[in-house]
Amino acid sequence: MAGLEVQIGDLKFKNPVTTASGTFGYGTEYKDFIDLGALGGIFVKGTTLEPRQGNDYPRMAETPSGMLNAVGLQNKGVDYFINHLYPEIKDYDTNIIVNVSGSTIEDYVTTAEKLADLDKMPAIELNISCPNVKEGGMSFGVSCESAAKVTRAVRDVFPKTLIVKLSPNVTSISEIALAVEGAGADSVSLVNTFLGMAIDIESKKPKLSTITGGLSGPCIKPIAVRMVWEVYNTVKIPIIGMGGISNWQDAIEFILAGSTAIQVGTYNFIDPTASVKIIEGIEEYLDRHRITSVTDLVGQMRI
Amino acid sequence: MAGLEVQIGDLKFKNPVTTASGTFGYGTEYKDFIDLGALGGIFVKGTTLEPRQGNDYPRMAETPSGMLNAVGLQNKGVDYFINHLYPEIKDYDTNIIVNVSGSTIEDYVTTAEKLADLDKMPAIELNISCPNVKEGGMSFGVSCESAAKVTRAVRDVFPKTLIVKLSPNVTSISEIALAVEGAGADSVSLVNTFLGMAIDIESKKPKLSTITGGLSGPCIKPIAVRMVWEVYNTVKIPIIGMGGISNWQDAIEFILAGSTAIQVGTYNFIDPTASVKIIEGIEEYLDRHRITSVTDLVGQMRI
Amino acid sequence: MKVLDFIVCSNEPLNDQNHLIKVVPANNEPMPEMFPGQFVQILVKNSPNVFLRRPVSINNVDLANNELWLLVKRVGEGTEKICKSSTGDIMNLIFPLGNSFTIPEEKCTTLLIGGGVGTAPMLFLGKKLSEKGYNVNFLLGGRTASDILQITDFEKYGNVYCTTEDGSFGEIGFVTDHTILQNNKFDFIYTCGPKPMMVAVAKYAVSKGIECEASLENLMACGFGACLCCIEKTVRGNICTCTEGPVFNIKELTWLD
Amino acid sequence: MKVLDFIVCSNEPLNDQNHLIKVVPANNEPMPEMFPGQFVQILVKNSPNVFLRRPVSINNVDLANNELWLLVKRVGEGTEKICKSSTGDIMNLIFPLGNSFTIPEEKCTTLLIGGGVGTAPMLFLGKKLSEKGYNVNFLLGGRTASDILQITDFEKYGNVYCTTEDGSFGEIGFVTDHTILQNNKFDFIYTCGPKPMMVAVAKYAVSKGIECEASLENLMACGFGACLCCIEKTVRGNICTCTEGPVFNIKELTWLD
Ligand SMILES: Cc1cc2nc3c(=O)[nH]c(=O)nc-3n(C[C@H](O)[C@H](O)[C@H](O)COP(=O)(O)OP(=O)(O)OC[C@H]3O[C@@H](n4cnc5c(N)ncnc54)[C@H](O)[C@@H]3O)c2cc1C
Ligand SMILES: Cc1cc2nc3c(=O)[nH]c(=O)nc-3n(C[C@H](O)[C@H](O)[C@H](O)COP(=O)(O)OP(=O)(O)OC[C@H]3O[C@@H](n4cnc5c(N)ncnc54)[C@H](O)[C@@H]3O)c2cc1C
Ligand SMILES: Cc1cc2nc3c(=O)[nH]c(=O)nc-3n(C[C@H](O)[C@H](O)[C@H](O)COP(=O)(O)O)c2cc1C
Ligand SMILES: Cc1cc2nc3c(=O)[nH]c(=O)nc-3n(C[C@H](O)[C@H](O)[C@H](O)COP(=O)(O)O)c2cc1C
Ligand code: FES
Ligand code: FES
Repeated sequence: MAGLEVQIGDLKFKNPVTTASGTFGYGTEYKDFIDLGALGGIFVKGTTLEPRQGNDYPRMAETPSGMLNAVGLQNKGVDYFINHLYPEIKDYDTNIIVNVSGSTIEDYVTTAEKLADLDKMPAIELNISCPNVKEGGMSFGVSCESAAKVTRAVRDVFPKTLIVKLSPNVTSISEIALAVEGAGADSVSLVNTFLGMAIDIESKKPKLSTITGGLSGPCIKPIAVRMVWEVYNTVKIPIIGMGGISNWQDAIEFILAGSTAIQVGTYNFIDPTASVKIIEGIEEYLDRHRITSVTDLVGQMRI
Repeated sequence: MAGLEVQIGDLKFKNPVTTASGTFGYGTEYKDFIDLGALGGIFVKGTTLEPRQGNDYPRMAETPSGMLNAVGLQNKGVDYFINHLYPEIKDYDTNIIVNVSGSTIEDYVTTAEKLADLDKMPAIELNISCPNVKEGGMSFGVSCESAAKVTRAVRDVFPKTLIVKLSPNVTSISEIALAVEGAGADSVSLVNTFLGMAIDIESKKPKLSTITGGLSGPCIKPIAVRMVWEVYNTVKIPIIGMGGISNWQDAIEFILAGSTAIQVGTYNFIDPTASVKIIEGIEEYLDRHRITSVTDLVGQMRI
Repeated sequence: MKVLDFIVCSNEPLNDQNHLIKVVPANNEPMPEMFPGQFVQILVKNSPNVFLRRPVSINNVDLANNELWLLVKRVGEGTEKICKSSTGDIMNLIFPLGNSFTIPEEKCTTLLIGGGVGTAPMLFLGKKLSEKGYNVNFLLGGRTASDILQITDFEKYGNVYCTTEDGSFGEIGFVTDHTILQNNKFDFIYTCGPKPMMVAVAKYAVSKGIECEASLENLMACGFGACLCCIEKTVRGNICTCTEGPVFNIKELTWLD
Repeated sequence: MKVLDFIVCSNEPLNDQNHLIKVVPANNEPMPEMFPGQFVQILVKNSPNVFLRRPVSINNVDLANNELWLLVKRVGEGTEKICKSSTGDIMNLIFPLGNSFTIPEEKCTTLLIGGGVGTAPMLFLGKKLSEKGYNVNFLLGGRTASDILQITDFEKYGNVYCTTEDGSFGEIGFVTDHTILQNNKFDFIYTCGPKPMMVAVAKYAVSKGIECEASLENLMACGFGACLCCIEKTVRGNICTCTEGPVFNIKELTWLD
């Protein structure tokens, strides 16, 4: 049986399959469907310093092989998380990683500081790439300077594993990756959603209350795989790849392109058991190809 | 019956439906399927100064709701076009527009100069956004300076309608649009393909000989519509919108987002009659909504 | 909540748009307990354009036959495919989802108002209420006679009143025009249907001081609380329709503000 | 070239993977003339993962019944859906596409070598050659006996020789191992099948100085010359398989370089 363990920063994952922030709630939403302890990790919902009501309805539109969302980081704030959600989830037998968002660098820093104190919170994922909030969010992720600045600021206060989640809405994602690596990130995760929109042609109104929103799902997979490959050829820190993964074949594709671990996002909505099926599929593939450790597959596309 | 005429620069189109470069050959490939004279225009295959063999096989991979291509501008060069292809197609009862590519500014300029002399060639589309060639191509389209520079250089030698085709692989497509507007473009067309890739997990090899290629088809539509909307809110010149259009509903969506005309690309492969069906569908929609001219719909999304 | 394969055991067109589809668990295991107002998320296979599951109310649970009933109206490609399923087809469901209608503590007189395919959850609700000894009255609305569905099923569990916009069946007009609303007294109203109808019902209920619950059909991506796409703006802020709804007491809603 | 709806009039599984599907134009109009080696592009409906059409060779044209025959092997989702079509289903085709096999000027002895589903175009070719009075010999290869398809059809038009890798039918080995290649003399060889097989056949033909044409199955997006995705590197440069092929004289190809 092939070894599935991978390491990101100081953090060991029992396998490379984790679930993407904003698509897996706090894990509890899925406990009827799967054994959460089977997962490599869970990236919980984007968390901000202050509570956020998110955007108005409608927040969702279906698109060819994907969907647009405009949730806008609805969450009850980091203090509520620490006091009410963390106690419930901290003993899951998997890595729980909070996805941290903010409008200012101070937001990110304060939130990270608060989370750093939690025993069972070994890592955070810095979301500098959310397209669904007016201020901050994605704007940090689209320039090297601001991406590096917010990473450095959080790095200074957060001693555990720091993952920075990159926006795909840029000319060169590898430059941004290089900038956050230089600023001390232990890992980059990519991609967040693509900025998109859809119009209801009969009412002539945008399908999302915010006009534009984030595109996710299988439709974005070819672009996401390319970005992982570009970043893999640019930085040394491990990559957590995602974007449209819906089965083990997709997961292997992201690993071959250079992902040390992967996240399953939107597809959880269609098959809430997808993540555990992917773990099994990866294992069988490795055995069939006589690969003893999944780490031997990372970036091993043949060119 | 609603008016379908639109105008781009000095050029009148009998309707807003045209076909995208590289997906419609020189028109002749489709003459068994449709009356070419019914189209608003035909953007013929990307043409370069010198003949090009294009990239090696395989050049194509199917993806969720789309495809990747790595054709790499295979064409017999502008002189062959002028001497052998132009005479065959110049008398079609529609606008024939050549898509011009190059590796250097001189390439673009010389090619444009040669085409400027052709009587029945009222416009060119400058392709500064092809992801499938090693030099030039997309690199011109990803910075404002180089996009403006090549546009200006061609503008100086090409007195007819000049359309510049933008790359979506950028942080801000509206900045690029603004730059080429400033440099004298009469219109911008968008989007070209998104840089993507796919890996065959059994052979571990990339599915394209060039590793990365251009993603097109319905999968990209939400991003393309958003880009049209952004550019519409930035520039004054008319926009020719495209990206995943497969039916009249999609065409209306692009028009509402700000497209004066649209191009049908990849979907021609699936339904070679798609473009004429789209013309009919637009007409019925306009009549049903009592809109007297399609130009009254451009950018009229309700917000 | 479960993800489970069902087998379609019958698919009966009730009119040109609506189908009654009965399914049984593929493994034939007993179904978990379900409550009126809850819904399922149907996986739509074989469609190039449908990516997400489609939410559909539980129309009835037939424990004797271990059958789940779904009443589905064709409105787009997803429901089209669902309505095309044949006997023997596999249908994958996530279920049961959502909260459910409140059963009042005291036995009382209830009015269940459904418009169009919004009558779907009312059958299961009426059945439960009648089994528990409540006085059950159904008020079903449609544009024309053929829109009034499952009437013989409804008649098993209570009095049935109808309105059609063209007067071809029952009283003419909208449900809120029906004379029983003037003539009879109700303690609890439940409603499901097009939003304008539910708003009119809510106004009526408020004006009469009657408790009222409405079942919402917000757009959903997941259906089980993971995506936060289905929110309804309530007096308590943005709330998930799929977990804290689809049934809301109208006092919670901001419709009448 | 046309885009036309056909109706599936029969779909016969020939073994666990291959189906013989016969279709007639939905409007029943006479079909345009078609030549052996040409192919059709099938629109695959009802599939979330299949976006492009799928190219399939013309297996036979039955003018008497106005039927087109397609021999399809299930390899992925597209062919899976095609093989699942039922009698009465609509199948949209773009056809006829591509060039065709060369019919030699002089009546002569021909050998048609097909491997696996690559035998598909050989039936139509053999029929035409035999109708025109050529000496026709089929050499069909497969892994095992059940891979040898349509043998009674082939027997109508010529001598049939077979090889199977496990020796369960015909001679044991690959097609190029068959004794007729040593013992008989041929003037023209046609081949279609897996590339390694075609390369072996091409080598044989070159070594014996026999004219040889191979039918290629390059990946295609459009199938009619518009996308330039299907190119084959030839002595004349990159050439479209869908318009200037799928049939190439092996002298044109760079396989043996
Ligand atoms: C909790 C809940 C219970 C429901 N119960 C039933 C039921 O019992 N029977 C039934 O027939 N339908 C029910 N619906 C509505 C059903 O889910 C939609 O009609 C269906 O999702 C439309 O999918 P489609 O692919 O056919 O249409 P699409 O092509 O997706 O859309 C066609 C039209 O329907 C609208 N629409 C799409 N999804 C929804 C939605 N979720 N709610 C309302 N409008 C929508 C679209 O905006 C569009 O105008 C319920 C919805 C919810 C949220
Ligand atoms: C001119 C031509 C004639 C053909 N004639 C026939 C025929 O008569 N009968 C028949 O069964 N098949 C024929 N094929 C092959 C057939 O087109 C492919 O098997 C089919 O496209 C695969 O689609 P899929 O969705 O089932 O598989 P996919 O899921 O697309 O692919 C499954 C596997 O098949 C490979 N594949 C996909 N497309 C092709 C292709 N075009 N050629 C070769 N391999 C491919 C893929 O790389 C992959 O390994 C022909 C192909 C061409 C180009
Ligand atoms: C409904 C929804 C909500 C999301 N919320 C967040 C979030 O809070 N933080 C974040 O970093 N990414 C968020 N994402 C992005 C996903 O984590 C992921 O990056 C993206 O969806 C691409 O992966 P996928 O195609 O597998 O879904 C969200 C995505 C969706 C669909
Ligand atoms: C096979 C193929 C070849 C293409 N060649 C060109 C080209 O030569 N020049 C160009 O500007 N765009 C080219 N394109 C891009 C299309 O013109 C169009 O911008 C893109 O495909 C998006 O539209 P679509 O999704 O409708 O196809 C090509 C696209 C495809 C699929
Ligand atoms: S639909 Fe996903 S949270 Fe309600
Ligand atoms: S498949 Fe498009 S040119 Fe051959």
